[in-house]
Amino acid sequence: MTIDVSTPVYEGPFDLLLHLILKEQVDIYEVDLSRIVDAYLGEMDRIQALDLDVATEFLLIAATLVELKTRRLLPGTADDDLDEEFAMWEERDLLLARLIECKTFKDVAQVFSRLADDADLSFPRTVGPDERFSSLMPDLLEGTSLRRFQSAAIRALTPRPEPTVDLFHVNPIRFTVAEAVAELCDELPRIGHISFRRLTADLAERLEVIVQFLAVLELFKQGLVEIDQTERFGDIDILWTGGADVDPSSVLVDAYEG
Amino acid sequence: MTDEMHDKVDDQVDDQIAEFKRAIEAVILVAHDPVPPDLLAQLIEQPIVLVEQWCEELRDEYAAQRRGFELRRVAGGFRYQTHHDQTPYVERFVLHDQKARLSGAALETLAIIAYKQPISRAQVASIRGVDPDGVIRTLQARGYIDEVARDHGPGQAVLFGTTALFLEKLGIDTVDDLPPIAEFIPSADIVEALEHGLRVSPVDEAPSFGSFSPEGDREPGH
Amino acid sequence: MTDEMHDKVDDQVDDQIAEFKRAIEAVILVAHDPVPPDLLAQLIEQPIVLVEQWCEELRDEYAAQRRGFELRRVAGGFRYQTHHDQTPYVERFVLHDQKARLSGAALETLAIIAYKQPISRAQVASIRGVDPDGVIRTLQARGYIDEVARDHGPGQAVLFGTTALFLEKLGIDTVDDLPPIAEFIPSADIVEALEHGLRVSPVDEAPSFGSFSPEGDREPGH
Repeated sequence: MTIDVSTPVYEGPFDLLLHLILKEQVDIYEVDLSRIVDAYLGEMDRIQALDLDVATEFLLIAATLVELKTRRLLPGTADDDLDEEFAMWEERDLLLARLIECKTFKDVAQVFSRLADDADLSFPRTVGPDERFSSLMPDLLEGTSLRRFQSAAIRALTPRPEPTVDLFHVNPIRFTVAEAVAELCDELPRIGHISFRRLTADLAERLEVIVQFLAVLELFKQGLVEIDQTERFGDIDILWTGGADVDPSSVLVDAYEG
Repeated sequence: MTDEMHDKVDDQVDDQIAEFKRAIEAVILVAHDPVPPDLLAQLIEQPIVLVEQWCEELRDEYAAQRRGFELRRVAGGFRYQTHHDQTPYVERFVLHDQKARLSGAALETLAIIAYKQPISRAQVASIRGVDPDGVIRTLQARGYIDEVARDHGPGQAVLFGTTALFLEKLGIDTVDDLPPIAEFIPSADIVEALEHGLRVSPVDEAPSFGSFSPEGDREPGH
Repeated sequence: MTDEMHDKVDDQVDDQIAEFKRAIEAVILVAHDPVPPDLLAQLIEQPIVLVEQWCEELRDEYAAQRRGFELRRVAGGFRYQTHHDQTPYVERFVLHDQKARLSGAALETLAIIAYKQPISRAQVASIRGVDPDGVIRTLQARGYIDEVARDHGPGQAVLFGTTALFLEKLGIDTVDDLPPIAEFIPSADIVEALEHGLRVSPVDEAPSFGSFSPEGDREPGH
């Protein structure tokens, strides 16, 4: 299996569609279905070799979108066939409902991420009774089913992915230093302290990592973070020192873009 | 009864309470998992309400004394854990035990399962628009979700729910502590933007009917 | 320097010492084995003599506050343990604890040893990502594993394997009777891909893992 890192991350067709529509949210009366449909089809083109299940979902939604677009371009047909018109609306409503549901859980996921981050800051004590009590402990394997043992083995022997800081809730396409700075101003006060490797472990593209690095340097220049590298070529520790509320727009960013 | 006798009785009661609190401290210290208040109550033979109150008093004492650890109620029980501002030291100590962070896909799937449990794989798929099999397996392997029941319908689909480990991962006591799903339903302007994006009618025509109302019966979650 | 300045400096020093003591508390709380003072000294970057003094101060604080636990120096290090006069409650808890089975970590370590035996401590560590010393000692003390051989390589590392008692407890005759696991373990790149969502483009190979197949022989509910 090869991983095509040039493809941006979309968790599915709803995700893509949500992104495309909300990207245009600046002025909702400017929202242009044609452009959304084109962009959607364009993205589908880029995500070429998807597995069949996923591709089908993408296609189904593309079909609905194209149909919506046709409707809009041909206003006269509305009177011709009311049944068809209603069916269209129904389909549209269904898609809309699914989009809203998808958006709802995306927002919940952000809260989960925050809760988990906070919880990760504390380590529970799981030491158990000391040796003075070992004679009292029942046989610890008693009642352990083969199935429990099997799933422990699967759990233990499944390779672990590198720990990452997940910036999933940020737009999948994110290339400017200013955007990265804004993001870090939001994330770092909460996390407090993180290594650069962890910070960028989830980034697929080298360019994104470079942008992130420039953003960290920018924050360092502004005195908002401290940077520490204990050994040459070692990991870089980033410590937020900017306090709780930093307005990212106040952080001036030189134009690196281009 | 004289005042002095009163005081004496009070002192004895205080001493006894102090002893119960010491027992609670000892038991929670040796436990592998959060200790439910009812188990503590059973062990020291005192009412649960009192046990819960004493646990809270202990928690407050450690906080007031600025201990490096805290007593927290997590996943239905009390446990000792390190204070969050000691993370850098503890992380350095348990260097290899880096906590795995969850990916966006995993978190979204967890969110759906947490609010809609018990829920089948197919239901998750229909909400996410993608096959969740891989993510579900990962979540199950990590112990955050588990098969909790079987659907009564034909096919008897496996139904998933969240586990105690999930509660621990999020640092909450029960799923009831999660914010109500209604808080997350997209705001009117986002719904409007989506609606506009998917407008059926031609541009010059107002989308008068057939519009979707977010407050309607289609609300996601409960 | 005025007295007032003196006081201010003193306060700052006191605050710093309090912070170091909090760090010591946090680290010892999560440690499975007694923590040697030199390790603590290294972690908080302070002289050993001071660290030892602070540990003793903590010990005295807990004693003065009549906590149910104490900080004890055992086997060259510091650890928390229950106060001896709380032993009856702890014993009751240990006997009572219906969840007294191998902890998740211990069970996983045992599983690694069972499926990969003979295996060295270092190999277990590299799979688990954590130092398995304490757990291995527990498993060995329980008689589930034992030293079965020595590595031929340099250093002649001890190799561990499971015992007859282990087989007996699991109700199987030989380790060959252990349920198969290989088919359930995805490869590293697939795990990575699943964790990170759909940035995967399976070019020519259909992903067998993650396909939406009906339940089949997959694990039924627990």
